[in-house]
Amino acid sequence: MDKLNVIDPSFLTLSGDQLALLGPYFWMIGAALLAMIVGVIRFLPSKWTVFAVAMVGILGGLFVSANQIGMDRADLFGGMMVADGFSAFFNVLFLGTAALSLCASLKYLDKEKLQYPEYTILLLFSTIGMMLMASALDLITIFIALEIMSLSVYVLVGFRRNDRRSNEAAMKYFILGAAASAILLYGSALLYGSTGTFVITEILARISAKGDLMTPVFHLGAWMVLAGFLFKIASVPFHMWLPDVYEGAPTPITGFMTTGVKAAAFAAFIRVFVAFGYGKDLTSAVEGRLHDVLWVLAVATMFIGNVIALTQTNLKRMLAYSTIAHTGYLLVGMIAAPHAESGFAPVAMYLAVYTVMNLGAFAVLSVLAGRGDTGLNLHDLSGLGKRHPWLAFSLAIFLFSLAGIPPTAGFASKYYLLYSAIQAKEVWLVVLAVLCSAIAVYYYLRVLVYMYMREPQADTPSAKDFTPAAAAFAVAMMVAMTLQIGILPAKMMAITKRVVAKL
Amino acid sequence: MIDVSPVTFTLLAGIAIGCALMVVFKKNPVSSAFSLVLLFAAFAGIYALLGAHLLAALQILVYAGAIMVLFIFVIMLLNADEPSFDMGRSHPVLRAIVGLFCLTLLGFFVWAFKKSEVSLVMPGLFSTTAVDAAGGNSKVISQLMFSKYELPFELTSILLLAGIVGAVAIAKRNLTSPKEGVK
Amino acid sequence: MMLKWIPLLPLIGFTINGFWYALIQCRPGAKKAGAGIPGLIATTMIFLSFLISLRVFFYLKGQPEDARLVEEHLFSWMKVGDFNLEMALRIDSLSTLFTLVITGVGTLIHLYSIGYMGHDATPGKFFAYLNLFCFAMLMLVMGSSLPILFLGWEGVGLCSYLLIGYWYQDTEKASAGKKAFIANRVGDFGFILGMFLIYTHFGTLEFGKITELLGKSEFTTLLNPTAVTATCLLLFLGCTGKSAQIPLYVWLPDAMAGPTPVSALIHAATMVTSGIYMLARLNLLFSLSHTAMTVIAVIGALTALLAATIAIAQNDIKKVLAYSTVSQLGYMFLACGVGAYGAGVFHVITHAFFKALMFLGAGSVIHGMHEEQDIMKMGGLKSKMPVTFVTFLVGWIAISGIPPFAGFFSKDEILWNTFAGPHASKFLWAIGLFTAMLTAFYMTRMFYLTFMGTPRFNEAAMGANGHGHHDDHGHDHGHSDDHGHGHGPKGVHESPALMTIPLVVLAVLSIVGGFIGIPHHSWLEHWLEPVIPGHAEGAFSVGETGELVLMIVSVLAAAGAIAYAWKTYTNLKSAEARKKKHAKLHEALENKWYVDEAYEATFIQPIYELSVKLWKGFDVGVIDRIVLGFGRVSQWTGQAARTLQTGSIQVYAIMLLFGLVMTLAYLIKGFM
Amino acid sequence: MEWFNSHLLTGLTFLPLVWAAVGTLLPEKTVKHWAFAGSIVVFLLSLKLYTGYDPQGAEFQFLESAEWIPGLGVNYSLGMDGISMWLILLTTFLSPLVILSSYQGVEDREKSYYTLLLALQTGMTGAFVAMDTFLFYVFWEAMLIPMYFLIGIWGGKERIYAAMKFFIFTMVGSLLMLVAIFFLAYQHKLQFGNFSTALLDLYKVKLDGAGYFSTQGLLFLAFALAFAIKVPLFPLHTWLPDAHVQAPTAGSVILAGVLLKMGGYGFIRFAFPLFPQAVATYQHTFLILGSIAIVYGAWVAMVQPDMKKLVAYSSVSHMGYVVIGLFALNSIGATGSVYQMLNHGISTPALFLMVGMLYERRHTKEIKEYGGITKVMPLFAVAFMIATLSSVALPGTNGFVGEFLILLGAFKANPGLAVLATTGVIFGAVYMLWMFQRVMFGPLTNPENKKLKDLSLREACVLTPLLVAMIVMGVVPNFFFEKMETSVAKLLERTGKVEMVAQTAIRKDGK
Amino acid sequence: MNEINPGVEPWLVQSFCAIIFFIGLAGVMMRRNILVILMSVEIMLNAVNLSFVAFSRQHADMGGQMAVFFIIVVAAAESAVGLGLLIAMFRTLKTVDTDEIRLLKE
Repeated sequence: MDKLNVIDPSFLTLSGDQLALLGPYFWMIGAALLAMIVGVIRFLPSKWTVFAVAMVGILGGLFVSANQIGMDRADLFGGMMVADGFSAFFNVLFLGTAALSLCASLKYLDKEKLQYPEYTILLLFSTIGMMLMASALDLITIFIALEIMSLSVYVLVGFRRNDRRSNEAAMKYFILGAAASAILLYGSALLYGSTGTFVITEILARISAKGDLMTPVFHLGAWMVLAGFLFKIASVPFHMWLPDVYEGAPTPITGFMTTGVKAAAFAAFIRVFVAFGYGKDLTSAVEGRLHDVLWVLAVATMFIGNVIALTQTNLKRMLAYSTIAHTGYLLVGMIAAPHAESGFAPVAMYLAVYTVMNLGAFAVLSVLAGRGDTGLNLHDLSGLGKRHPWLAFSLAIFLFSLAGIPPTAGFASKYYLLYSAIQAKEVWLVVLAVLCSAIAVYYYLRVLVYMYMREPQADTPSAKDFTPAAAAFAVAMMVAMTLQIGILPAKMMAITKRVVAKL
Repeated sequence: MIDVSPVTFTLLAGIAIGCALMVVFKKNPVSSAFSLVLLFAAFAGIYALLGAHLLAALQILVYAGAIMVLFIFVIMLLNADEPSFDMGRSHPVLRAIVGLFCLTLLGFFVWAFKKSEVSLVMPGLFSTTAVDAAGGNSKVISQLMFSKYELPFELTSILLLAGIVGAVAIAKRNLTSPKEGVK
Repeated sequence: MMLKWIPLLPLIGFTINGFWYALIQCRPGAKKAGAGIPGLIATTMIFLSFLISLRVFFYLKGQPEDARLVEEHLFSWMKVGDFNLEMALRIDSLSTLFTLVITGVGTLIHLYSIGYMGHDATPGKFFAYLNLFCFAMLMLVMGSSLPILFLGWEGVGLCSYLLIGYWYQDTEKASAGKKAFIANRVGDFGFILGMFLIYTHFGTLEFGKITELLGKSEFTTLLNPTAVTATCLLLFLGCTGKSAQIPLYVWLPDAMAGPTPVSALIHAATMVTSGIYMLARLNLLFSLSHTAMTVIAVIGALTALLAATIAIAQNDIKKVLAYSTVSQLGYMFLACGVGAYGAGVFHVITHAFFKALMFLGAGSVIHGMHEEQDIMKMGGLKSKMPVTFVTFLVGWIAISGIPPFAGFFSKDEILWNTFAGPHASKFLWAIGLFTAMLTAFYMTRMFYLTFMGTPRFNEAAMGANGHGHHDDHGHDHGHSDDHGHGHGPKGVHESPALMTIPLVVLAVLSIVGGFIGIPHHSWLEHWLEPVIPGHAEGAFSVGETGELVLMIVSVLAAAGAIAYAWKTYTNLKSAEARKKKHAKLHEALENKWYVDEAYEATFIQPIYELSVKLWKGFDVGVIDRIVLGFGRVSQWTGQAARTLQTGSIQVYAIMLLFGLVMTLAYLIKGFM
Repeated sequence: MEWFNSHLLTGLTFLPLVWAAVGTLLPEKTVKHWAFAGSIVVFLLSLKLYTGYDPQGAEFQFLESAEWIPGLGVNYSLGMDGISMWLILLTTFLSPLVILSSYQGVEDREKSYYTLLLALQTGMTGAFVAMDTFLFYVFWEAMLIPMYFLIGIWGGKERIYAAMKFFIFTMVGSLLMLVAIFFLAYQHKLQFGNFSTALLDLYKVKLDGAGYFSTQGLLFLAFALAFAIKVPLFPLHTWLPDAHVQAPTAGSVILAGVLLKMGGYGFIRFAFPLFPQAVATYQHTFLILGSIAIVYGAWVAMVQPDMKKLVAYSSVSHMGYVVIGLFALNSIGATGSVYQMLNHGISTPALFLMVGMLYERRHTKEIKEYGGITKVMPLFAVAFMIATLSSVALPGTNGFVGEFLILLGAFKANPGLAVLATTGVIFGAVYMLWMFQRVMFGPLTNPENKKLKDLSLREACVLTPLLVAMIVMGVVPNFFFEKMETSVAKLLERTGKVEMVAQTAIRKDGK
Repeated sequence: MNEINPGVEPWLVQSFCAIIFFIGLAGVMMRRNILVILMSVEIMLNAVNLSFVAFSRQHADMGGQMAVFFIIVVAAAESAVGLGLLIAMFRTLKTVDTDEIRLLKE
């Protein structure tokens, strides 16, 4: 037998163009490394230097990514990674999330006495992981990216190290996350076993070419991978960890998780979903069943998330359950996507919008939270409209958006999503979705009731607290975007449509 | 049909299963840890049997060497002698449910493996003989690592960095904030 | 023509007085004004209106018979698709009589009111209402279509409501107004449905076109008889409301709570006769339904009888007159029911004269007696109030049916038609005759108790008494202020000239009014022929001799009743004894046969209670509970689902495993 | 001028919002004057709609259109016909009065209050001019937010419950409508090749309409649920009494004056032409519900101890007329309904304003607290009387014209139910007059009432336009019909029902 | 593949992996001691690794072995972080029993 030519030169050389495509990653990795260095230099005020370095990296990456949104697809590293509009879009999303979370964190960390460079560095690392998740096309790379993100986030969740709740949350997240990773990984192994490759485009190509590759093992593998993602996006019944973790995590990190982590998981989910040929009529018998399963999960997720959120009195926990409900809506979009003209665009748009509004809401909560993440119960918000008119106004906008009431972004995106489901002939799914969102209205509005329609109570902080500039900036940005996308959603729809066109 | 010795395989597999069960069912975490070491070793043997020599070595080095040491270290750090440390297993009902579910799932898997057997065979370039001819398992892996698998390889470095920073940030007794000095 | 000015002038009067009241008089601290100026404005307006009406009447008279019709189109009211409703006025030989009565009697009553309301606090309001009433009433009779008639119909109802409750601070009076309005509304319910039926079958609501269609036998034969009967009965339901017939008459006696001129104008002379006007107006339609005619006649007769019986036992002078009005209205409907529309209209006119006269006379008595209305506390007023006495005497004779006073002719016409007309019924005639006797009886009773015999009041206490009564209304709104402070003698006295002149005029009319309808030479019947076709010769089953006999019978009956009553009440003690002897009957009569109570128990109370049940039981108890139930179920589900969230990692992991098992099991089935 | 006309509707819709935005920069105490000035400006601008609208011209006028969300086939297209014109005028007419009426009653957070009022006006106007179903839905929902806050912040004791109930009732109803809109847009794509939510496009979509639960039937129900809740139609009316009672005066006025009209407007503009067969199928269902609403509303109103609640239930009754008029499916009934919407938008606000004025003086709405008020507030009594008469539909006032036409129309469609509905005429008088009597008549016994002041000049200015409108609308309804009649006819034509107007005429011809 | 060495059926190898994997999974779910849970996670990862290697051998493809290489790295980092978290938690909660860390619930 001939000597194996294992070294393909094309893998080793990256052209200048290809390097340029990796720009955002370089910015971020550079920033993370630099932050690690400046963070330990004793005579520098690490709070500001690390923040500055991180922001430079993020904004640099953001700028580069934003310019890449319109570009064509380019395969890198032999198809293990791709640089296309989709990844650029999500990169913008993640980098924006990171930037705004950092802004919201600045004061929060002072308040919690957690002002350590590690926080920022881990945030950067997890952002890198997210970015890679959105651009990886290979099951192993996706797994590694997922782990980069997860490991950093595990630590961030437990970052209030002296707080029992934070520790508990981190531990729970870690154990269940590790188990889910293992499940996902086993799924990858089975897929590899049945198709002989990790590269998801290649998997699609092979099963398209040779239908009998879709053995039971393949489907088991596919489902295990999907289940791994369903865990990450917290679909019922894989959602149990989420409320505890979100409640225990530092508030800015909760915001970061509800948006960034979730969007990253969805980005990878979409990539993988496409790769399994779902909706392409390759395996009608199983596909029908897969559809049924997702259908039931979507409905259960929307319903459970909303009804439990109804009973919550802690704002963070309530928003955690609402996150689950929103996952349900996104699943509706996933089910519909292959059959709708707009494809995954509504899902991408919903994720972007959800990121904006939820991040905004958590930014407000970060400002409001007392030491030790206290003061986030509903009655603590009594009379907020008088104490903090602008914060209350912003929170109101975000909540309206979350509830899907015009003219906010949440409305436009939710109905873009449901519209695609109608096209996929999922009328009853849509009906159930809107009924669930009617339930949701109640608990979102209840927050407004406390903010505007009740007088401050004796034990609520009465003084007009100072709102830190960075957080104020973050909130203002989010409000502006929520309204802008809500009133003129066409541009966002066009962008998302373009970025999902060549998945 | 994988042309390895069924006797050896069965032996090693038996040891592995036994150890795995020991890990899960032994009350004392120290016993679990030692069973785990044995399990790793058995796995290393199976890797070698399957021709993955480099992995067999790594298995011993990383798992049995590094990870297990870490575990033992932590056990000692946490004062494993305390009686509270043997907290045992969860509620019997939960256990029964878990057992049932796991057996069901196992049934699905075995059934699927059996059913999918035929189409699993798919010839690749890297047969054992070809790999040996190309300079052995380790060399081929090294070459692949820096060519085709360069991206994940680089990513693992980021992962390790993140892991280091994370582990330090979370486990270190006192974090240092340069400006505020040692806490 | 200047038809539009007939209703418009009172409307202008209303506007002037209304704004004067609203903008000046009711401002706090405004100077108390007398009734002179507003009264003068209002009277002038209605008088001018009367003059125009006269002019129109003579114009019509000058025209050939079949051209006695003036129409004036004002503007288009509602135009929707093919449904076009013109705001147009129309005067023909029927309505011209009504306009004359309304404006004529109206003028007199306006004049009278200046005196009667002389010391009222808000005369502007009073005269505004009065003018508004005249406007509405004129619209009613001049409207060229049913909706315009209805506009007036409801308009007079409104004014009646406002004027009955004029002294609103007395809850009972305010309630009486409301009762009137609502009873009328029940009637209007029928009226509206009747209109709809007419529209669906005739395609128009205009009198001209309806009459034209009804004149064509090829059209009338096609009409569904049931529908015609339904239409007629529904419209008649409207009449029973407005004209106080069974079952809706109950409001009229209560309506006496209003100022007496109002009772005279609205509740005797004009408004309550609008039902007759409508029947006469649509006589061609009603004549198509024998059933409806029978119902109308029977109801009319029964109402006449019932009201007359109640009137016997009433002690309030105005109540007696009110029941008498109801009774006389019953007569009119009886007339219409037997097809004698002309006789009905004739009685409307004569009744307007003598009943207005009697009401005004009663008003004068009340005025003179310082708000005393109980006839048992009067007596012997003959000498104290000579003018009132004489004029009242005329009214009494007229209503009792003694020739040659007006009431005799019209009443006799009705009885004759009932006995011998084309729809004759001997039974109804008997009722009518009996009612005539009762009428003569209770009128004599009232007359005697009021004017004859010896005074049963303490004249010295009168001023104080009046004053005390007056307090009930509050100082500002006392309608006939204490004369002690103002003018005239303390105690019982004759009313001022402003009040007596109308009495005299009406008395004269009550004497001569009957001559427009002398049997066989009836100018009225002839005049009305374009609207109400006369009976063909030989329609009557009894000849002229019979007619004369009947006439004598009824005169004798009336005279007998008068004599009996006179004799009874000359000796008050024996009357009392007689009353005791029939205590139960008397009690029932005094309580108006308990009709109000029966209505209360059968309609008002059940509906009220049902409504409370609907509100508390259905709205809050069922609908809201269902709605909130959805919320509650969601909450419960949430609470239930929450309990799974135990905080234990194991449970979370098991849920994960559970999800895997279930989904995989389902997926695996796809291969089997 | 051309440019002006083609942007007038946008201007009318968004000017209040922009005006309010500028107003937030002003000092707290001057905002009310600013808001009042703004509403007057908008009203004057809206008069141009009246002069510019030609009933003989195109069905929809003042059209403007721009691409908005091409992904959903949604355009920003506005337009107006005779029906919407009057409803817009009603909105712009009520707005200054509402603002003026709040001058004294609102002292807490004035700036937010007037901002929300103006924002609400934008939502309402937008809903009336939207020519795109999706755009309509956006305005429809956006309207809820200001109203929610108005009730929830400035409302009475149970304001939070009422605000929540209002919001969720309306929201739940409308969500299914949105699904139906999307479904229609998708059907348009299947039939014509492109997504479109434009109303005129959707009119063309053909759907299976046989039976109660056909495609049309279900879609119609989805729309009808939204509109029936808004109207509100029995038995979906229970949010209304709560919302009305708890809302501040201005909220009640707007709610009764304009928001309820959205339901009727939605029926005639959307549900009818889109689902003609389903409408015919469900005609009698809705006639029955409407008739029940009339009687039920009147009965329940009768026994209310609270003035506002009484007026609220009277709204249920009055809006029941609107429903039966619409579902009579003939031009008399439909025109009457549209007219009744305007009437109700004049007379009920007047009643609410007056209850509000009493409330400002006495801080109670309990009927039993009052009595004999006429003595101290004669002018007020006059105004109250006129509004009451309008409410009981006395001929000569606006109420009569509407009710007469509606009942006539309904009588042609279903005489039996029309009889039931006509009993509302009786009960309407009962509850209104009874309340009037208990509040205005009788002896002035309550000492607290003895010092009440009569209408101030400001209050008189608020009420006078409404009272004048009641009379004018009762006497010269043709002034209004002229501009709306053709529009109603055209919409009915789309429902495919050619009505038989003059049966006798036909019969005569046949003869 | 010859007479003396009949070889092993691939599905048997895979079933063996599955057995180990589910034992690990059961360990995660049954044990209350977090340390043992972490060990069970390692067992699961090892099972996956073996599966990869077996598939790699079967397909004559090096991809599986490469994956194992990376997974080992991930496992190492993961256990480092996991143990770090465990220590931090033990510092505040003074326990490693899952039944006792239930502050966050419902």
